[in-house]
Amino acid sequence: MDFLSYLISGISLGSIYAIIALGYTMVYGIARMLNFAHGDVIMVGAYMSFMATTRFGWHPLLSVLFAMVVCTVLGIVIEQLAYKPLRAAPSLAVLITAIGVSYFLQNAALLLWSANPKSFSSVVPFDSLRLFNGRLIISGTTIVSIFVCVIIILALNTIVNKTKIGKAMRAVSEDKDAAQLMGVSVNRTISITFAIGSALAAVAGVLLCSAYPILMPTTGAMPGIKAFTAAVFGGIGSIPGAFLGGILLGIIEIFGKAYISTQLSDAIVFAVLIIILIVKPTGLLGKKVLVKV
Amino acid sequence: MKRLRLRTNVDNWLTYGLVIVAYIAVRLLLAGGNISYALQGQLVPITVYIVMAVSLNLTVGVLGELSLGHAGFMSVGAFSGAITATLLELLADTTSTTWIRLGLSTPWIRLSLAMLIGGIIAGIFGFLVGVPVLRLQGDYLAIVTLAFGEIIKNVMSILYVGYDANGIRVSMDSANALKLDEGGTIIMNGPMGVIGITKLSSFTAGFILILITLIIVLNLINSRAGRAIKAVRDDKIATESVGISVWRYRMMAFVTSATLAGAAGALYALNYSSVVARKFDFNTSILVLVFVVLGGMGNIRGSIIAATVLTVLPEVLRAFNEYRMLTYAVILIAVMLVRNNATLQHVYKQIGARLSKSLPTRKKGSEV
Amino acid sequence: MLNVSGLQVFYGNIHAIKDVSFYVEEGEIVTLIGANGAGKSTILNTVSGLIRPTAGTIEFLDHSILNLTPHKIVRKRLAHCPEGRRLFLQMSVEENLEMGAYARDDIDMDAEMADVFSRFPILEERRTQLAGSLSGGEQQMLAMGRAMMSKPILLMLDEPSMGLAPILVEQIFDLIVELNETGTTILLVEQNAQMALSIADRGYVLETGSIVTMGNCIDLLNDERVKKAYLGG
Amino acid sequence: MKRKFYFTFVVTLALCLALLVGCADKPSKPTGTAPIKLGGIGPLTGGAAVYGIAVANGAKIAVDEINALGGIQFELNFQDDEHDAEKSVNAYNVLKDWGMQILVGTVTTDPCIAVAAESFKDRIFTLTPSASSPEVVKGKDNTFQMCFSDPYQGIVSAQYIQEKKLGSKIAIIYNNSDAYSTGIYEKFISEAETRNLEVVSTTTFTNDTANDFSVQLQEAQNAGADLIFLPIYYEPSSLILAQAKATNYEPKFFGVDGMDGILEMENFDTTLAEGVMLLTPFAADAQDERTASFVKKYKELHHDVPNQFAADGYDVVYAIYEALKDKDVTAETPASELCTQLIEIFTNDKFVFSGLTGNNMVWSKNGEVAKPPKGMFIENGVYVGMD
Repeated sequence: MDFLSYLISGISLGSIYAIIALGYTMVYGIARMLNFAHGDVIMVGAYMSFMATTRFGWHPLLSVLFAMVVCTVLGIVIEQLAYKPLRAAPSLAVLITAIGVSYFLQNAALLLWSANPKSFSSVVPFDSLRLFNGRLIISGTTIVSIFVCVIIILALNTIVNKTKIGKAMRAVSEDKDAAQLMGVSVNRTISITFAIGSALAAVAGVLLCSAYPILMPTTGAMPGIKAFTAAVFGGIGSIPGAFLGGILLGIIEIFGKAYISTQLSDAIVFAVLIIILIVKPTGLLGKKVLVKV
Repeated sequence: MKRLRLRTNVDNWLTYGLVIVAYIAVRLLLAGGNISYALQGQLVPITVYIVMAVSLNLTVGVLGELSLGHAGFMSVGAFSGAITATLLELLADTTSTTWIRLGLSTPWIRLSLAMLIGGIIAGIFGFLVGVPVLRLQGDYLAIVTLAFGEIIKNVMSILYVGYDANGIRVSMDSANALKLDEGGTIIMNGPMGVIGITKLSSFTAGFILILITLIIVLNLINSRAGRAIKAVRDDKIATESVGISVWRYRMMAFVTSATLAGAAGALYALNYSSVVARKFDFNTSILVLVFVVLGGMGNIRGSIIAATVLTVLPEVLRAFNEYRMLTYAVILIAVMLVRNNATLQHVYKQIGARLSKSLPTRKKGSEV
Repeated sequence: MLNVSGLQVFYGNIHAIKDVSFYVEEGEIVTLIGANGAGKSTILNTVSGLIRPTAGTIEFLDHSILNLTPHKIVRKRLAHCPEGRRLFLQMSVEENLEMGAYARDDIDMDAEMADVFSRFPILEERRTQLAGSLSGGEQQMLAMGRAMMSKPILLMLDEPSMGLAPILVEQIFDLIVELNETGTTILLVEQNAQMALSIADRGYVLETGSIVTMGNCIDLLNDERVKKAYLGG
Repeated sequence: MKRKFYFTFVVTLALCLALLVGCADKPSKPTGTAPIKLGGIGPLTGGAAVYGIAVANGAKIAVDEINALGGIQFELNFQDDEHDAEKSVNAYNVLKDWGMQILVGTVTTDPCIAVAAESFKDRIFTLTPSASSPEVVKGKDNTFQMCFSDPYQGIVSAQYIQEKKLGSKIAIIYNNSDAYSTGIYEKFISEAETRNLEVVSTTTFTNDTANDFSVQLQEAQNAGADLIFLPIYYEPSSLILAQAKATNYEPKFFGVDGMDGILEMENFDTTLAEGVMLLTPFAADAQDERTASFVKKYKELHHDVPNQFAADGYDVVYAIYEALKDKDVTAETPASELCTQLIEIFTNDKFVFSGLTGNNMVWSKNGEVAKPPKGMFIENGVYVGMD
């Protein structure tokens, strides 16, 4: 029974990593940039939902929508101001700018909402599911996270494969110049990707804080790095890869704690990552990088 | 070709010159008592960050691989250096051999040994990390360096090292688990790190370390090995046919980079009375990366200047009070935007072209 | 239809295109020939907006397109089939064709695709396969098909014969002529000067970024210098 | 090529240096009665900002109150150290340039160890509000603590649990990347051994894994623990309480002073903390007049309920004030002279200080404070004395 309950904790943690990782992977896949500020957009999303429910007294679901709208706008603004001017710059320059944005968001949050941690109330209205006479408990948030995660994947898959903008995204991701010659606006496509990624970040932020109800300006930082690891783990740029990577990372983290050592749980997670990448250098579901000669 | 080499030489001498002139200037100012405590306190960290930036530039700028775990090597160097220095001090107290005691009670000898050992151990780690890392490419390589950095941080913060009559004891559980004799000393105490370090570092030591770093790095870049490394950076496939030697050169650069970071780490640790694992986290790796990117990848002199300015900058911003780090973030973004703005770059180029008529230009290949 | 004058392009410090002027009239096939690295592709990339020139004017249908981004230029029905085909290898044949019509909201996708398939039946057989799995010849057909999908009034083709077997080259050139006859103006860049000059109306000869000779193709084919440099004797 | 850039860079560098050098000889001339310069250091940004900001705010309130009294005047300059030893030493040097006479700080442990080494060398009296490791004061006659030391808390906790028979099987969850938490844990475990307390499960987490505690709780539950000792801060504690509740695991929880603040977390469901016991020197809802007035002022100024760090900051300033109020000290008194005087006063048996965080505090020669811990438990969302 312990095993099952650890597995569920792992999947619960993993599904949240997965949602964050999906945002990372979307942006990476299309804009080819590591958006290290993604974790902080998550934090902003969580604060928005928090403000909406506690200060304005809104319904939790409405607060999620509000968070998504604010994060989408934030994502587009960040993209326009900080990343778009660097479209032709070396990717490292963009990486550093993203880190600057990350510092900015964290410190702005510190000034806006103070350093005092807030206790987040879960937006999930369901009770826990109790199985085997209550020996196995699956929380409502876990069920919702997994459900949301699956919905997001299906939605992203539909967008990417079936819609016109999705085709444009794939075209931009493969060959920016050729996509432009087809009439695709690269800037617009990347902006839309950021908008989607940021909306996902808002959802991830709300779910993260629903599962682990504490909210501080640094709340998004570590989950951000972990989710980035998850995205690479699954093969960065791949949507199913991000899902798989997120879930596996969560499970490894919990199992590492449970069966090896709570002291070394982070070291274990990262060691597994290294081993996976050595065996499969492009991640679990990553495509072989085409080297252009 | 001859002209090119001449330019490279002039360029390198300019770099050495900059460092030496800066050192002398600071010494003079110090002698005149014209430097604030704030800047005095920053002199050693500045030299440390310069060495960190130059050594990371070897990986990022010259090898062409993004490393997000450079602070990990600094950590290894800092702790092995701090432990070495503490042990040497204990040894100096207990040994009966006069010349050893005299030698070890000389601070600069202990400092040099600590930096040497810190560097060597970090270099060994560099090799161990390099074996898997250099098999990978691009962002995958970057994430593995990040992973190693995190592992090192995690392990260092649960490492306990003690010393008693029976020798050195190590535990990953707790200080109690070291089971030290009466009179034994805990040198490294898990998350508390190494405490009670005798401050050995000095600005001059930092200056000498910078010179050594420059000699190693600039000679490596301009050697045959360096050219091979750069060839790999610019065109992997074409040079892959050259075979195994490329791997050796790349490993050489990576290990050199780790070794220098380790020595810098030792210098850093011995500048404060305590050092903790938490310091050498992802943010520190990123900080050093920012120096490199801002100074220009492959541009050693740029790294030196960027490391200095960006180390001093947050202190200058203290006037902004609670808006300090926000301002820092805005400056960072603004500098990246201005630096990479296409129109402005065009202006730089024109000015550069005008200047280059009168001055020897930088070697083009070393810039990105 | 297309009027380029005084074009100057720099790559860093390299002066790639030096004061190039040319024009294309409606209904023509015009070819730019020259050795590797002469700047032919650079000119096409500049016209389609991928590269920004330092100086010069580019007018299409009497309007300047100099400051337009590539995706806006395509919407003016000026298509560019770039060098090396640049297909979307991770997308299917069908999706590649759909990408060709991306800029056109007003056309009947199925009809256009049927038209392409009628010209290249092999593509219809492979319509769900990834473009990356096609052979070189099939890829070139797909590239042509993709360019046709947008129903351009001016089609710029960059080295359509590169790396193809002679029999396929012939087929591609036949198609170019056919497209031209159905009303598409063609600007063709080729290394295979013989072949290009044989179907084109007029030609320009480029050498290290400058136009050295121009004229109608029959004259060029008989020009001694051209013969010596590009026609193998 | 990038010469323009270099130029900009060098100019910036020169400006920076000029600013820093400038700082050195810029005398700040205060108006009116020259106040004594108190320097303060703590994290105002970054992950530990909550502690530094609280101390700074608390100290500021004390300074304003004291200045309003009209006697000795204080001027407080509080600098950010981002919870980093290097930045902390930088902040210390900035304060030295400013002319600091007494140091209030630093707030967190390992930066304080680094700074105390400097202030010891410079002979600047240092009273830290909250850096609780014995290493902070060890071997430094000029450094004193306002808070309990970690080992003391560990020992007292074990004592309390044993004497009051709070639990028979004890589980411990502590933060092994945190000096404070590890420090308490180590003394607790050895004290528990001598007192024959049965510790059935010991698990850890780090700052990076302070989200999911399912494994730690499950292990404690499997081992049959009826009391979980939490020598950690209140943020992870709040998560542990919530997760235990969700899995219907209801042991007793025993915390230390880091647990204080949990009831004041915005939007916190206080029923989660029902029955939680903790040792803390300060409770924001204490009924005494001084605490009430402090809490009221703090709320007015900062729209938050002060935690123990704020109270520590407040007490530090008042302790310095009490020590100096009858002495002949001015803004001209050199720091080293103040240092000698203050050491003399603080180590004097006659000097007894009562503040928000305890009554009748006295300091030992090594700088540790002795004050009685208050055992509290939470009932209906408020602290109730355990005795």
